Formats: sequence, C-alpha cells, structure tokens
Amino acid sequence: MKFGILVNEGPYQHQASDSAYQFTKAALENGHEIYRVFFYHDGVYNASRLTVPPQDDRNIVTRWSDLGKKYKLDMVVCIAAAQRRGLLDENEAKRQGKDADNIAEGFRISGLGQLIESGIQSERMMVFGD
Amino acid sequence: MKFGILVNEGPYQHQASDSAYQFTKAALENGHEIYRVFFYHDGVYNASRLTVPPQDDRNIVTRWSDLGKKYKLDMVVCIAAAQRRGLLDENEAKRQGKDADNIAEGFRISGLGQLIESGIQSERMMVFGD
Amino acid sequence: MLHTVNKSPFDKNSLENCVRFSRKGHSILLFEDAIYGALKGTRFEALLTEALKNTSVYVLVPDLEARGMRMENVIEGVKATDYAGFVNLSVDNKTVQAWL
Amino acid sequence: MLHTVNKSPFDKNSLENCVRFSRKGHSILLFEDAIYGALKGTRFEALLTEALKNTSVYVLVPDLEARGMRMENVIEGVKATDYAGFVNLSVDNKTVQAWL
Amino acid sequence: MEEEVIKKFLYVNRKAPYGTIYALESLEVVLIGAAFDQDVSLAFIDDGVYQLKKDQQTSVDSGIGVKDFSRTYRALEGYDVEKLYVDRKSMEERGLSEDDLLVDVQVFDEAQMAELMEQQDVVLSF
Amino acid sequence: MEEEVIKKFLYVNRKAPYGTIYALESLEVVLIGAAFDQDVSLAFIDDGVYQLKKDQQTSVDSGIGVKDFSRTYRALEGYDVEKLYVDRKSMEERGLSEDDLLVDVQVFDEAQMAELMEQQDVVLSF
Repeated sequence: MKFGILVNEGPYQHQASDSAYQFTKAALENGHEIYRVFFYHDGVYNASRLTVPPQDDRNIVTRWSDLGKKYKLDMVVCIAAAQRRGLLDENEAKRQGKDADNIAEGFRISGLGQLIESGIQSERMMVFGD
Repeated sequence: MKFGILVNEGPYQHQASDSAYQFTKAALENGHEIYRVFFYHDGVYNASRLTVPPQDDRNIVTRWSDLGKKYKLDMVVCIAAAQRRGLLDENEAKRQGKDADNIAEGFRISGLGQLIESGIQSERMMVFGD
Repeated sequence: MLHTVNKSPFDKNSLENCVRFSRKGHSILLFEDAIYGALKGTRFEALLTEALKNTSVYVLVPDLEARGMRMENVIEGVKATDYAGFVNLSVDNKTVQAWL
Repeated sequence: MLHTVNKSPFDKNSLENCVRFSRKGHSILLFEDAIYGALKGTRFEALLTEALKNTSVYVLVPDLEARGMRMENVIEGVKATDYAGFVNLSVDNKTVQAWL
Repeated sequence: MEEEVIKKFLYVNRKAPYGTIYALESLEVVLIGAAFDQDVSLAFIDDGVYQLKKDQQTSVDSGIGVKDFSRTYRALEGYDVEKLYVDRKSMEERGLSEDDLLVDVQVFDEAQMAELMEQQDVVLSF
Repeated sequence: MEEEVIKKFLYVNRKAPYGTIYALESLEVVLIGAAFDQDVSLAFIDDGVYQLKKDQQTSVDSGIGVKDFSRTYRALEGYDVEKLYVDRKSMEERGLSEDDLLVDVQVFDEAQMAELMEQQDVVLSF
C-alpha cells in the first residue's frame, strides 16, 4: 500500500518526528511504499544538517537521511514554512540573499502543492504532530 | 527592577516568543532593566539569521536583534539545546566540523549556567513557553 | 504571587491547576489563548468565578482583542491590563510562576 | 476508520474528543503520551471503558514500556500493538484521522 | 503530475488562532489545495471554532504584533471552498452562536460530523 | 561571576517524559544548576509525576528509539538535589503511589505545595 507521511513538529522537542520515523521505517520493512514524506510547520527543522545531538542520543536528521537513501524516499520540506523558520537550500539562500544554507542530504524544498499531491496519490495519509 | 527572561519556544509556531518580546520591550520602555534573555528548548531557533518571513508578517529574529542593539541586551542561546537543533555560531561550526553557521546578530551561544546566573542576579524571572 | 497562564482551558489543564494552587491575595494573569478562560458564557465560567473570590484575575487586552473579544465579553471582576500592566504586575509580586 | 491519539488525556482533550466522534466498529490507537489513557486506575478509566463498548482500542507497546508501564497495567480489552501493527491498522482502515 | 482523481479532503481545525501558528498554516494548505480541484471540507472542532470569531483585531504594528489573518476565511468562497462545518457542542460550550462567526457555516451535531469524517479519503489535522 | 547570594529555586515539572523534551531538558538545567549552591526544590505536578515512574524502558536502538533518562533522577542525590515534592492529587488520580516512583519524594497536599511555591525566589516551569 502507498502511504503519504506528514510531519508537523521539529526534532527532539516533540516525539512526533520520532513516531513518524518509526512508522515510516516499519511500513517500508513490511513491503509498503512511501509516496512522500512531507515536512510542515516546525517539521522543517528535521532537515537541518547543522544539528549536533549528544553522542548517546539518536541523530534524528541523519536517521531520516539514511532511511531516505536506503529506500529512495521523496522527502519534501515546505518552502513557506521553511522560509519563516530559517531552513534553506543553496538555491533558496542565493535567491534570498542569505550567506549560508543548512539543508541536509536527501531532503528537497518545494511547495505545499506537494502535500496535496501526496494526499491524492497516496492510499493513506498519516499525520504526526503535537 | 531587574528582569531575567526565559524563552522556551521557537518563532512563529507558538506565541511564546512574541509575548516574551512584547514583555521585554514594555519593561525596557518603562525604565526597567533586563539582565539577560535566555533562549532554551526550541527557543534557540529565535536566533537564526536565515529566516525569511513573508513581507506582510513580523520578522521575529530581527525584532529581537534590533531590540538587543537598542538596549544592549545580553541575548544568550543555550549551547546544548542549540547543538541538538542546529543553531551554531562560527566557533561552534568549526569545532563541530560543520560547513555553515546560522546565528543572527546580537545573540551569543553559552551554557545553561547563564540561565541559573540570570535567576540569581535578576529580581524577577519570567518564563514564556508552550 | 503572580501566576501566568497562556493556554485555553478547553485545550489544556493549566488554568485549572493554577487555580488549584493559588491562594488568597494572589494574582492570576490570563494571556495568549488563556484569555478564553476569562469569557462569560463558557463552560469554564464557574471555575473563574470561583477563582475571583480569593484572587485578582487580569486579562491581557491585546490578546483578547486579537481573538475577536472585548472587555464586555469578560466576566465581571476580571481586570483589563496591557503589556506595561503585565510588567507592573511582575514588579508588584515577589514571585512569578508560569503555568505552561 | 482509524483514530490516532498521541496526547495524555490529563493534559489535553484529544482523547475525549476522539471518543466523542468515533462510531461503532472504529479503531482507536493510543501512542506517545496517549498511552496514559489506556491505564487502569486513572481518572480516565471510565472514558476508555465506555469507548471499548463500541470501538477497538490499541496501545503502542514501545510507548507504554518507555513510560514505565506494561500490558498488565492496561485496561482489559485494550489490545497491544507495535509499529508494524500500527502500519497494519492503517492499511485495514480506509480513513485515518489524527487527533492532534 | 496529478491524474484525474477527485478525492475527499477534510481539514480538521481544533486549535485557537494566534496562540499557535496551526490555524494560519492550515489555511495556507487549504488555499494552495484549492487549485487541485478536490472535494474539500473544513471542520472546526474544539478551540478551532475560535478561528472563525468575528472582530479579530491585531496587526504587525499593534495589539499582539501579529497579523490578523481572519479575513482569509471570508475569501475561501472565492476559491470554491464552501463546505465549512462547525461542531455544535464546541460552539455552545464556548457560549458562541452562528452570529458570532465571520463566515457562513453549517452546524453539525456529533453524528453528522462523525459521518462526514467517515466519508473522507484524506484527513489533514492541524 | 556570582555573588554570595543563595536563592530559592523551584523547578516545576508538569509534563510527561518522552512525548516532549521538557522533562529531559529541565533535568539538564537542574544538573548544571546544582553547581551554583542555591536552595533547589523540584515539584512534580500533573503529568510531571509520570517522569518519576519506575521501570521506564527504551533506548536509542530499541523501543521508541529514544534514550531512557530516568536513572538521572536517581543521580540527583549525588548533586545534593534532595527536595523532591509530588502533588498528592496528581499522583492519586493517575492511580500511582509512592511505591511506583523511582526516587524518594515528599508527597504534598495543595496547601503545602502552594506554600512551597510562595517561598520561592525563582520558579522555572518546563
């Protein structure tokens, strides 16, 4: 079955991102397909490559990146939510005149239409939030 | 009177940062002193210089930066909370082997001891969170 | 002592617990979504009326107006304040506790 | 239809409202802090016992165990599940609604 | 990219405006989603009902320093988003009536709301 | 930097562990704060009582994939943080007793807890 995943909260502060990850991983390991993981609201912070969690803690960002790589996941960060919160890729940084970008490997920035499309194309839409 | 301010949530997602700003501004305009504004938990995101809010919205980060400049505020971002969430200054970026930093003007990164010290040195401690 | 509450009583239990631990002569400030707790005609009117017997309750008007309410919608006895008034309340009370 | 709840019933009103809108034959999954709603002996035991009359209620065991609880602490009739079981519940129900 | 699929989308709004950003960013999804010609409904439950309260008053330079976005609900009609449902109990326990709301809505009891939810293909909660 | 001031610090914990990070990051403040030789108390109210539940079991590689930090409460004594107060009503309406908790605490009724709060110089809420 084809799932769409929506992540509404950032890493660490709320368990939402952890739960979304565990669900996505379990779905993939059980032979299901993930159409897209969409990061909205504070969820965009899950895509920051600048995080340095303590050594004895999980690394939420690289965990997503690794899962994305292994299963060729489409992991999309909402552009409007990302701009508000300071999550940029190289293109966006240039366009906005910012001197740095911070998006991690495996994520891409795109519009809210990608969430709607995920709702249309997926057989189930799962929402993880606060 | 001397106030300490603690901000526990990031910009936009919760009103906590807005309320903390309005309180701080009102205190300063009424002749009070702010010993320190301490950003903890997701509050560290208030210090990201990469945010690009919509033109018709408030710019929470530059609002803090401007207030800090005008009143020479000590605005401290908790290092442990910041590392977890990807908020770095130039030194931290180097130390952690990261290729970019994202802290905005007027903020500095330091330890949790600065929060305790603010509690000791301030006459009132105000907490803004979720 | 000043208690601050920023959550809607419908959504979270902060106001209820704040009232439970506030004592005679304390002040309670309702701001952000907690202004809904100050309104007439809601399920929580009785809780606040009870609180008013022992404590002074304040509502932050900018938060009230943002949410489409005015002082005329507020339970009698609740006092209006603004950010400067919030600062003054914090000055006047030795301890401030935020019910997050 | 599958309802998912992730908040403690003591802290937020999500479980209460989820139960209010769930109908005969629906499933409810309690995970994250919502596992507290599945426990015996709490103030919310009656709410969940009521829900069990019409709906199937599941609790995510990893969240239960993280919080120091075990299936023996859970109200009779609530079923244990894990992340794979959560996936299966989502497959088995045409619509999934998260009560955030 | 999209195929010719028409799905039933329900946006469930259960949070008050301003205290958090969910109401505003949910509205942004609805507006973008309107371009996709799906069958869209909005449900307002719990504090979500407060999103529709008339007379909201704030701006970047006054009040709480946050933009008043409530007029956007009035614009929904222009995007063919016309199915707005309010939970009766949520409205009543807040002492509100339809006259207090800034747009026309249908007031649903629990059975009607539950049925609406059951008919959906995609439920987005904010 | 600090002067020779001893203030009464109260940490108010009202949130469950794991669902959010507040419990863990509050504990980090307490540990750092212990070095400052202040008069520290911890209050556990509402779901904060659950932070002290025995038998928590999870790790980065199992369970919910989050580290179990509950043993840190046991280490508090070594930092001379010994005044832990639990609200009786919060404990009882959760069906918990002192035997369920992983550290020794004092159980306070409302009057005692209110008095504790009133005596404080600094109240940090998480």
